[in-house]
Amino acid sequence: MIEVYLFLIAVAVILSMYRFFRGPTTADRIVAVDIMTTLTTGLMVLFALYYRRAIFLDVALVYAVLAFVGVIAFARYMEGGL
Amino acid sequence: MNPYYFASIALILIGLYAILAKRNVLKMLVGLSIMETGVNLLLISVGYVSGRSAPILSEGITPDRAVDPIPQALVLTAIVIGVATTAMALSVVINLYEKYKTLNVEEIRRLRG
Amino acid sequence: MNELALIVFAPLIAGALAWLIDIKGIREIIGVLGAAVPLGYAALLYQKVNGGLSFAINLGVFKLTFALNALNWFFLGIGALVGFAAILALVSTGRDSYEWLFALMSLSGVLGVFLANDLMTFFIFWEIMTFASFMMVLHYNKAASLKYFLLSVFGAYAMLIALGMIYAKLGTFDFAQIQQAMYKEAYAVAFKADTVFSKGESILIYLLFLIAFGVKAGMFPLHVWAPDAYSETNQSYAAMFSGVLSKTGVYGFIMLYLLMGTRLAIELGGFRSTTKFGYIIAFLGGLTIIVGGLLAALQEDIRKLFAYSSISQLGYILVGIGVGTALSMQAALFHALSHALFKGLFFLIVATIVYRTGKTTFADMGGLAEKMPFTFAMAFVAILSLAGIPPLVGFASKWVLFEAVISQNLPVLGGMVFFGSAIGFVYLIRFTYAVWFGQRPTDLDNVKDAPLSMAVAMAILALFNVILGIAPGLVARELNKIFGKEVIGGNLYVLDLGFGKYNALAILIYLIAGIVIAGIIYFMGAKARRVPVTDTYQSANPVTMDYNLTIRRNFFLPLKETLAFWLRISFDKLYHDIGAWIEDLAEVLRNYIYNGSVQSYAWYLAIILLILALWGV
Amino acid sequence: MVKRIFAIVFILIIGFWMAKALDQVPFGQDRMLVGKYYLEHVKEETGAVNAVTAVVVNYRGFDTLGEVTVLFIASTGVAALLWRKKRKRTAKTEGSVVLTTGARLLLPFIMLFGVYIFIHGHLTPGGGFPGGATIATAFLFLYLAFTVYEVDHKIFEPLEGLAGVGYVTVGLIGLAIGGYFLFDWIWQTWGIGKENIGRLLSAGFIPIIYTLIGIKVGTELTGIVDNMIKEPEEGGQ
Amino acid sequence: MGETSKISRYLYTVLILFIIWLFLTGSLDPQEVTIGAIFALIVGALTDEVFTERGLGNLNPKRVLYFTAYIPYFLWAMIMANLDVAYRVLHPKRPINPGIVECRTVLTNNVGKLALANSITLTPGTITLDVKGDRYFIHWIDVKDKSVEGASENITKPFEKFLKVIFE
Amino acid sequence: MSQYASLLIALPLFGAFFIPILKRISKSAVMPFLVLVTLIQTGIAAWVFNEVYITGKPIIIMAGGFRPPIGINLYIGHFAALFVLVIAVTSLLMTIFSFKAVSVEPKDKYAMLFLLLMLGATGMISTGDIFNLFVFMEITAISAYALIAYNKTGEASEAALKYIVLGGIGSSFFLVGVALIYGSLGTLNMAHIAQLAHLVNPTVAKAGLALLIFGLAVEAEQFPLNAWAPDAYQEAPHPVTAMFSAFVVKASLYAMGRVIYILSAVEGWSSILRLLIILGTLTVIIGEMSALRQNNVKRMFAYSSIAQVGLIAVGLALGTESGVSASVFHMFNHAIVKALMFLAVGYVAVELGGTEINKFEGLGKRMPVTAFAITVGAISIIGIPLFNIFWSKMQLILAALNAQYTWMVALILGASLVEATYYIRLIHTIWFKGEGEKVKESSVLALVMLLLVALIIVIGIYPEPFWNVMQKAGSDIFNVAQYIKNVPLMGVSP
Amino acid sequence: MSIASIIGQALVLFGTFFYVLSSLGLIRMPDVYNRMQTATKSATLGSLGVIIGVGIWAIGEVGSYSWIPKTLIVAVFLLLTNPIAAHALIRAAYKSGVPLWEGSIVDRYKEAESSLERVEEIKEKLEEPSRGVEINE
Ligand code: NA
Ligand code: NA
Repeated sequence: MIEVYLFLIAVAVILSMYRFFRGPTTADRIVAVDIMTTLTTGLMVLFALYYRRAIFLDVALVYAVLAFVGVIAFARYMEGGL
Repeated sequence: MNPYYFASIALILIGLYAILAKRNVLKMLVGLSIMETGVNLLLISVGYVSGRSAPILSEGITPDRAVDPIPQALVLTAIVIGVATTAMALSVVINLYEKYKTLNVEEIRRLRG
Repeated sequence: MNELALIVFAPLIAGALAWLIDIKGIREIIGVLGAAVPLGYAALLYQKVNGGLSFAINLGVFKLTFALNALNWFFLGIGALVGFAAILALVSTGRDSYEWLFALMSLSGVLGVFLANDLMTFFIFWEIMTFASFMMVLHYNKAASLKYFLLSVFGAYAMLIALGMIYAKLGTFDFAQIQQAMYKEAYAVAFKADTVFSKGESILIYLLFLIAFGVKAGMFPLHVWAPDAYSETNQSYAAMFSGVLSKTGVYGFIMLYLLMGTRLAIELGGFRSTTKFGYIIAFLGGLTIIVGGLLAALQEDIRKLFAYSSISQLGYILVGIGVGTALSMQAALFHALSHALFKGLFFLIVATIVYRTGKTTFADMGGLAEKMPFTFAMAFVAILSLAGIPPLVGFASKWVLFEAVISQNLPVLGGMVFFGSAIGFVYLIRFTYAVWFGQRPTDLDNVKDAPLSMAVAMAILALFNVILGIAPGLVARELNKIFGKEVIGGNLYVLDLGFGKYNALAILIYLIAGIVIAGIIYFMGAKARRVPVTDTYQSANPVTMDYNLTIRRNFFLPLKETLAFWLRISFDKLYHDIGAWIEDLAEVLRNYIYNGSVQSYAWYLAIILLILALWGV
Repeated sequence: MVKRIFAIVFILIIGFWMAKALDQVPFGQDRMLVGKYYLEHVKEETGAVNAVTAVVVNYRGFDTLGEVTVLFIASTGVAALLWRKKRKRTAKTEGSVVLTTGARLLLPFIMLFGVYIFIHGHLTPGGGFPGGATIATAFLFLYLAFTVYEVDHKIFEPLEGLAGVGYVTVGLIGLAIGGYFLFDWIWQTWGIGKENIGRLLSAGFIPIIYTLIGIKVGTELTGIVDNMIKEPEEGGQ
Repeated sequence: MGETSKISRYLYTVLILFIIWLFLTGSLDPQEVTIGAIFALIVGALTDEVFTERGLGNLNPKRVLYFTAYIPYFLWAMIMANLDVAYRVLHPKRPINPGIVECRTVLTNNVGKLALANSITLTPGTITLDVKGDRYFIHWIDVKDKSVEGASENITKPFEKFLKVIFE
Repeated sequence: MSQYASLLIALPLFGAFFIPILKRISKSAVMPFLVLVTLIQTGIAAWVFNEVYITGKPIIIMAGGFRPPIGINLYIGHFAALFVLVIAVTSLLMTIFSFKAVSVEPKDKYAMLFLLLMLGATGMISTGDIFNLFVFMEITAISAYALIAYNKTGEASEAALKYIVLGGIGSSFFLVGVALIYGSLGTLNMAHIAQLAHLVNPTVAKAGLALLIFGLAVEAEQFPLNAWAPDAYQEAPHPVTAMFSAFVVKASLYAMGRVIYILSAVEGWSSILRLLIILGTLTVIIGEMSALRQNNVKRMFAYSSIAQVGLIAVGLALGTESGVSASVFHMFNHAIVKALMFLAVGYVAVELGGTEINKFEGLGKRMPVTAFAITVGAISIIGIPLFNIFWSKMQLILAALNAQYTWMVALILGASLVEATYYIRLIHTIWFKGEGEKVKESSVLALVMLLLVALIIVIGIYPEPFWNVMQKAGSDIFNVAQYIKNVPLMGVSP
Repeated sequence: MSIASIIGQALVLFGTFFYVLSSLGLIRMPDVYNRMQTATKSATLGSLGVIIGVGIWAIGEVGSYSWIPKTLIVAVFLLLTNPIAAHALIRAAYKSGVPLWEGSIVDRYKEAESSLERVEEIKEKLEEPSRGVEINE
């Protein structure tokens, strides 16, 4: 059953990728990235369950932290705040 | 061709293409990073053993159910080295831009001959 | 200490001492002593020539080995004698301790080359000699020294390759062992057995040695450094430079014959009555005679004249070596001796003239016979000897050489040698008249004759010119000793080649008359110089120097014009052009390759990857 | 255009070549040799559960020391290259109160995450480098939110050095006690934590080294960010 | 709030960090707890000044109570918001009526403002675009009232009653 | 006791990490500290050298006490022992030079990078693990990037950028090579790889070896992968340039040699050698030609250095023990000479403000000791007997002939002829052109230069003991069977 | 199948739905502001569902309660950071000049910004009369 959820989330990631490539503005792309990272975090957590390894949750956590700060960096760069 | 190998070779080649074809120095450096990523993926792929899990021997994972830990250790190192290279490259480019006021690789050629 | 070591190192040590002490007077004494030691020992060792005298210094990687035999004693004698004379003359003309150091160092180098018993020692002393002589030229003229240096390096490297090839195959530098191995090789070639050196390799070694020795001997077309280097240095030193240093090249060719002559002869086959490889040397020697002779005739500077003359004379020796018969070899050795004697003498004469007048061009000279009678007398001997007029040593050697070439039925070479003699007369006449006779420029009125040291030096060489001219049998005896058989027969005064005879004593008697005639010429010349140059009138106008077409100035203008086309083909210029062209090419290439764009450089990497890929796929 | 076509042709050929070679290294096969040894002996020899960590810190300690060095070089190099007499941040707009407050609230949490990651390196997929990077992220967040924020170089640089010196010293203690540089004297000589495998206080000096690396990486990455984000003031060349 | 003692702030920070540590490790192993306490003390010392202004004052029972009550309220709002999103996204006509409006808040505390902004962002049809003093600029997907008062009534008011207690 | 040789790695690291702390205490103590560290390093290196050459056995440092191939080992054999010493001594001399030559701030960072450059090269020549080699290579390269750009001029940044891009490509493909070899054998230890080399799939081996050599050749400045080098040499601070030429490139060359010979059992090996010979030959030719009409003397020396590097590579690729030994000898001699020459040319730049050829007019009168040093160095490089390089060129020639590469002799001598042309031209400019005021030369630097000159001449006159050492060092690289035997591999087998 | 598994799985299903919804919103909405409106909210809620769902599911599936605290941490982290990120992004989008969708009916922010600028201008003029001229240019 988990495979189905994994698949669906993967589909969602791919759909967001459409916005990433399509744009049209930089802001659109970064929003797409932001959403993709959120989805990916969920995907990773789900993978942890799939492999039955709690240690992968740490990976998801670090990923969430780095992705969040990364998005903030993009945002601040875009508004000229750096 | 295995998709992981394919992806890593593709990344390496895309990176190489960027270095060969892009005029902007920053894009060339991005190419370099992409290349490094490809290499890292390749290393990891080489160490993968089908049907096995991360080489962390907890939660019921025994040695015969774990993948090769060496490439993962290597990649850790390689990533850090890549980061370091990128950091150096960027600060070099900052200085370069300050002096030359350009990032066009064709204009960064005062040293020649 | 071993005599050989003393011979080789005495000049070097003396030079170093002279340089260190650097007190005028003392350094000259030390220097002359240093040059006297080899001469003295060379004389002493005459008895021990075949006594197997040898000496070795262990330098770690290589051993320096020396040994004495009849052949190198002969060259040792030439070197020590002319070297001593040149050093003696240096007492007057030497400018500073620098010159003492390097002149003596080069003498050490020469003697080391002659006495070396293995290729490595040979090479090392060859380089010491080259370096020292380079420093001597550098002291006077940088451009000349640069040209000399580059060609020397070229030659040295050629030798080095040959050395390396031999060592790599045979594992030894020892002459005797190499000779033995090469004999075996020759047999192997003859019997179509496996050889250590392939045909190509032996030819390569031959060509490399040809270049190496050819440069030093001033062989056409590698001669371009010589005229400048011989003329642009201390003229006393030039006596040794031209008289002795060039002989190391000759010695080298002889060594080449000894080491691998048989091998090359069998491998390459013959040409007419000689060997192919020998004929190449001889032919190049012949060209050297002609080119050197012609250019000598066209010079306006006495130093240059003798420099070219020297080149021309070396050509004779090469012809002799190249023809390759025992007789022609002996002739070559003989002429090597005579050339050292008379050309050494000539350069000392030039040194004296330059030293006393401070001038070097014909245009500035004339009528010196009266002011410098002793020097003129010496010049007289030298001129006769070079021109090949009996009974001086120059005649004896040239005569043997003529006979040797002609007897081998080699018409082209014969023609070249003959032409060389003719052109020799031409430039000698010029020297004789332009310097010694004719009108003397007024500023030379107070010129003094040679200083003592130079006079002694000249006298020594002149004496040998005369003695060995009258008694050529002395030399013939030594040469026969080298070859271990009687090639040139006769007695002390008579040379008997079997198909021709030369009696020096008889000729001497005929020539008493000749000397009388010379005396008359001298007095005539002395008379003629009473009128100052500017007192000549033409159409009632004083003749300016520009129009004064005398023997002293552009005397051979018609000849020059005839040869205009050929003179334009200057090898000197050719090398220069090639050099410039290479440099231009290099610059273009460099700017093209290192074009500054990092992207291009990345492409280079990609290209290499592509090559690897194509090679791997 | 020609350049691009050439580039594509080139990389295709090169790619084909690499693919052909990789074809002989079939994916997913167990080809472990040394790796197998590690998996089988990692617990008894190093006390670590995470074999990668054991490889990184123990078996291939030289690599890791080198890796630390590389990052140190980068941080030093960036500081050297961007060094000017006077440098200042030139950011124009500060983040809104949402961002600034968010940064203040999250700072301790993210730091604690970092600590958690490096201290558990021998148990979970983590270690000094990701831990340090997470800590640096906390500081990066401050840089992103506040226009005036900058780290105290007086503390950061010596701390960075101190952590490095500490690492080398730990290695040298191994040399003194166990006879080998980077010898895990805590595990192999003292045998501390042998009964604890799989719990926090085990795996010999791995937690110590990872703590040092975490501090070092955190300070270094922060330093790199700090250097990159500042620009020279007028006349401050 | 400057009068809040340093110790209070420190202890509060350490406490929160320690709790988070427990959650992170998900274990009550004494080793984990000990090390967690140590690092909570260290990290707390480094960060307490930026982390909190009020220190232990935050643990006032009333505030905790309101905070606890706020959670289900907020979650509910969030689910509603998402259903609203689902309606707008999945509706073939894409029914939207967007614009940027301005609201005022009575909150003065920064953390309160953050909580308000986040709440707004996660609830129906609104995202906080910027906060300037007490003025919130909000992108509203379906603008119902352009006036400041009207918008405030719609957007900020519902949360303020909780947040005011929790953070003021 | 021999494990204390690991101080060769630990000390520079400790020193570099300690500098930020030291800087807080006293900023002016940083440069003297640098001298101190390199001095101690020299002492350790001397001890190691002595130990290895007296016992005749390599020192195997086992990090963490794990036996290879389980742990990474450092292999300080005859080659490494020798070059560790060369590196330490050169670094020591260059620290002294740095006092004079480095004026740009921040000097504490310079000192750190300096130590780490030294460390990187030391690691490269002593490691016994192919991935660890990559790590040390990157340590060397990245500190080199920083040092090249250290002067913060546009040109310096440009030079560094070029090196970064090319070095980055090189190291990426090197890693691909590592991945291939590892994927095929499952081990990274060099001795273990050598032991198992015959088991590698030929296709993989060919590509892997090619990629490894490709990556290393970028660092080892083989044409046309060396395009970064002239710029980098020109723009780096002078002591750093000297270090590049003296040992950084040598470390890469060594690595290339080591990798080649440990994989000598794989298929396609000889064609890689042939390729390397071609590259090396081109390196020599292009290097010499580029130096020929070069107006910037430092750049001229750089090209000259590249050409020598080409010769060394050719020697390594001959595939014979004598070739490798000759190469090592040439590395050693060239290290001494180029350290001297870059020191001298750098000193000229410091005193006279540039390295364009016109600055050298009248140098013989202005800075006689420096001029003398340059002259001796030039004469040595040309290959005049009684100077050190003569002997190594000689050995290279002999080796080439032994290996049936007769034409290579012409290459070496032709190169020497070109060298003679441009160096004599330089000497001419120095001694016979122009005039100028006399500059007071630093007595310490004069001493350093004369020391190196003396070394050049001592080797030139008495090469035997040095040649003996070089033969041992060369054999260390060439003799793989012995290498495998020397490394105490534990029984991990497929 | 245990109760925990059922609840967990239901939550995951719930989350997955909103995940897909957020990606659809990202595609369908007309401008970046509206995309953010829809995508952020559902992605956050989706995360809560999926991640906490996994925590609960694991009780049944793996038999371990230790998943719960960790998943909670991840979920809370996302709950806290996603709106901050969205806020930073929308502000950045606006400030970098991404226009509102043409169907937008009001822009208070623009009005406020321009009036704010005017205020600042006047303030500076008053403080530094000499520099006021420059500003006018
Ligand atoms: Na996110
Ligand atoms: Na988010």
